[in-house]
Amino acid sequence: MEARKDFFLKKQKRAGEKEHWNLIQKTNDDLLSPMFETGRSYYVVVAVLSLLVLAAAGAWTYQIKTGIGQSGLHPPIFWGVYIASFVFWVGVSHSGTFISGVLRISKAEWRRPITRIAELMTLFSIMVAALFIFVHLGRVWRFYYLIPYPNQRQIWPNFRSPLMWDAAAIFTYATSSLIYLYLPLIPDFALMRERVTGWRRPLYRVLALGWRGTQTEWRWLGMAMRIITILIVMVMISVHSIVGFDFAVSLVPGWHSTIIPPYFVVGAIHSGMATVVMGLYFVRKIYRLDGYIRLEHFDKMGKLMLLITLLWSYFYFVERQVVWYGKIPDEMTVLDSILYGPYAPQHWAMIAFNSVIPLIALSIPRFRRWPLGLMIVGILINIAMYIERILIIVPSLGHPRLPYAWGRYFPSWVELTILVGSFSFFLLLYVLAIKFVPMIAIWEEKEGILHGRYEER
Amino acid sequence: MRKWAGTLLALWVIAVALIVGFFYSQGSADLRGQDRQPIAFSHQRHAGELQINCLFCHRGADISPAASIPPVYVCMMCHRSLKAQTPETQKLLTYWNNKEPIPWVRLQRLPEFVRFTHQMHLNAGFKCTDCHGQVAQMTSTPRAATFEMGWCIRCHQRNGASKDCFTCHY
Amino acid sequence: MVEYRDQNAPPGGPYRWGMVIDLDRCTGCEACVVACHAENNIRISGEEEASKGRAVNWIRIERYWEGEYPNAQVKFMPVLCQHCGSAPCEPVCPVYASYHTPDGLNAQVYNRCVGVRYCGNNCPYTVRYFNWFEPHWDEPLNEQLNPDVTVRSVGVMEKCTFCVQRIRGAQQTAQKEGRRVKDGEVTPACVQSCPTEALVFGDRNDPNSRVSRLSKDDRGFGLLEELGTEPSITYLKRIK
Amino acid sequence: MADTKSAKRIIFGLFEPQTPLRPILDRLQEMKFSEESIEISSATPILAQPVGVGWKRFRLVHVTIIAGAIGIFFGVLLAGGTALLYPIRTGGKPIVSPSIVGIISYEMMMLFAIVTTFITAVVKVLRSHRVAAEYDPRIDEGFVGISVLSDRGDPRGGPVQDLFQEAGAVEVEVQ
Repeated sequence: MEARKDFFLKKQKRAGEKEHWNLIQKTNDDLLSPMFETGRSYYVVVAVLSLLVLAAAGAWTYQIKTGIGQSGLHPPIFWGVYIASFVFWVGVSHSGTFISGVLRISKAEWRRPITRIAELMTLFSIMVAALFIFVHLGRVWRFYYLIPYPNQRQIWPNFRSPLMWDAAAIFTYATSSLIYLYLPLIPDFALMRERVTGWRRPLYRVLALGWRGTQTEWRWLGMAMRIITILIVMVMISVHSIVGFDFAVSLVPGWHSTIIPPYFVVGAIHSGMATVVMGLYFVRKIYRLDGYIRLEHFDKMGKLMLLITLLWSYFYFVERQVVWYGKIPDEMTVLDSILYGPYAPQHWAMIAFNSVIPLIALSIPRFRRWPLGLMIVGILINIAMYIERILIIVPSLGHPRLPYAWGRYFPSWVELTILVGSFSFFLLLYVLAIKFVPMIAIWEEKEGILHGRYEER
Repeated sequence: MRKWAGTLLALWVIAVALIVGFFYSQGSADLRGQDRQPIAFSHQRHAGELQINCLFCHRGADISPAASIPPVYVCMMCHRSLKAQTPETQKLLTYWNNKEPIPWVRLQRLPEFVRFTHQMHLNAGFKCTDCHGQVAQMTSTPRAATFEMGWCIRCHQRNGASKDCFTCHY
Repeated sequence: MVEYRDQNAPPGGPYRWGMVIDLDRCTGCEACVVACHAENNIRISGEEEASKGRAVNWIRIERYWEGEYPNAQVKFMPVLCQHCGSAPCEPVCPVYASYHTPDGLNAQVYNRCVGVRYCGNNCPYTVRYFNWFEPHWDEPLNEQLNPDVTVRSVGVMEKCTFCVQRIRGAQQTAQKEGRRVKDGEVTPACVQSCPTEALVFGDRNDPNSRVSRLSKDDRGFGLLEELGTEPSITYLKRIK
Repeated sequence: MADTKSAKRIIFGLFEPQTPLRPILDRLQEMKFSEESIEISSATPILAQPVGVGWKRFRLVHVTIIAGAIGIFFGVLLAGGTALLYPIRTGGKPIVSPSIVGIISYEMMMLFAIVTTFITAVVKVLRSHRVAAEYDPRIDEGFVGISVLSDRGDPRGGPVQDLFQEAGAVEVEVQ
């Protein structure tokens, strides 16, 4: 108790110093400014993204009206871009929980400007991912058959199906990432409630839950955050494992592999980290938050990415190596088509983007302190991870055991429109969120200042 | 006032959902008013007062999947010799003279993906009234039961009949 | 009044429907394919759809070539749903649309299907077909639809049913007469139309049925049976 | 809150960031204000000594664990119970799968635990408001507020206000 008292007094003293006080006020103003300054380019971006989303909505409507045949799918390839996109977006959603959750648990100070950006990504990408489940359904108007509720038909969904595990996991993950985003937002809502006028004010008044900044509230918030952070990291691991199970528990050569679930988790974190770096770069660049998202953050993100790249490369190598040595004919046809066959260009590009380039680039300390470079590596990794999802799904399905049924696949314009629309939808949600929530958790940033670990560049 | 706004909104949503749900569930079974037949045929008169066997008119019931609607000549077997005419029987005669089928409105309908055979159920010892209600006392003939899947399953469970999906859906 | 009410629980135990395909007899004439189309209301894919690989044939004749021209030899293999005893398509269906009937059929319930198409991926034989569009038949083919078979709507999976409408019809007759279905009483359309009698259908639980006797032939094997799918179809092929 | 008919009142003092709070809190305790009636408002958690409404007797993690247990039960019902109850024949094969019951129970455990923890925390936050004064926007800028809850007729009210003034409060307010 005594130690606590001293800590309290010391912190209080530090906050009292003039520069800290000024810093706190400056933090408030700087981090709120993106919400108030709206340039013309912002509207242009919103309009363009909205148009793309509308185009995708139109394509989806067309597909519902005429049939799923508007996609390029055909036997034996029953899954294509939609499922690849689903897996991809679930992967991106691991950014938030991994970065923010793991860094919160380890009490890493450099998490502070990153958590909010990552958590928003989690929520929005899991929403986009969930949308793809519906886009993919052959009879989307019968989606309620998948929901376990007592009905007059007296029948239930089949929980033995990995798709039901998916549904449960995605629902849990979406709910908890919304909570996980919202909890640390409450104090920021309280702050904005006092500073915002117009239609946003009553919204924040409700969302802030009447926050008063008392120690009791902080205590409850802290407790809830600590518990939920640990839980959500556990959910995160399970979610992508389950998405991996979708493939691993099947009988398809190329899918049926024990390494797929953990490999999916690593791959998800890989693309999630890459997306967070892209987000950091653009938020910093557009809203001139150089003082908050600093080079040290890029440096540390770069190191983390290097670690994940190594991990991913290791998993990937193990997966292919085991198949290669097994020389089981069914598996080998798939592997051959990827390594030397029709899918070789995509595959080797994927290896370059996903493994070779990041490994070389991120090993160079000066490169890690170059935000643009890191952002480009992030884009490359995301492109590669998307190719990787396609390479998991299409070559495996295209080479079933009876060679008579082999097939190729190329997505149709409907699929591509919806794919582009999904990226636009994600970006649109993100761009709109900039006007609703501060991109950097203000109170966490201020807490960092009080802790006195505010390093000057 | 503002304090209650949320509660009121929630109550309103629930109320709307309940009302919509009520009408939706009503729509799944036919209402009495939906029985708008071209001729005001009364089962009460034929099956009740005149004691005509169901199978006399619905002659497909025990030998085929469909119970079948009687063709006009089955009606005319009796109505040809009847002296007294009412406006409704006049309509029947008009159809007969014009050599036209009567455009009955089908009420006892199952979806296209349900395979139901009257024959099997009659063979198993069921009576028409078990499913169609006391038709002999009805003037108009709405559905007596919902004819929805849960209703079928409950009866199959009670009677130890097949509970395989491929019994009715193929 | 009949003795038993459950069609699938006749006197003497349940049925287990199975088929034997004698590859040494098959000439690849595709009569079975045509018969199946006519019997089961299989939609007309059309040139455009077929070129995309979306042609629907519940039974298809796979052709494999051996050797180079002019010494080439062609082999035929009719492939239809193997009605696996342990079917990979069944557990992955989230709504039990794909499931196992008590008489050993691998069933697809069209009105339950939501179209996630996992079963199609997981079928090692690639014999599940999807309705990419609302089915249609050119005039006058739309006049010859079988009233005993559902017309599958857009967005559902479909596949060979062993002509379940014929099986159920025979079962009902047998049930009325209080006996089991006799061997040869049920013939699916493909079996009925096979000119060389390469296809034989019957009850595997009846040790005296033609199917049971033929499947004990030492030429017999199950297609991809090493996967543990326990197919109900036995192929016969003399190995030279 | 500014309801004059209320039997309770809150004396609120707003202090500059550098003000040492410890002496003020010590003085308040000497004046026999219980820990439950004193509350400190700040822009970040400053881990003060335990003041505020009874969180001492209540541990959030217990709620999490109980909710998680209920979630497991729900998951077992969902994945195992619905399969057991399934009325339609599925070829005589067992459709209750222990590993699947495990997976679904795990997800439901997490869902219940997280949602319940969140709701409990929110309820606790909302219920703690009767002690503290209304939010003062200056708290965001680093100012620290001390709220003291007492009866309207409490004679200590005057001394508390004097104490706040003495300690250099920027503003003293009675709500």
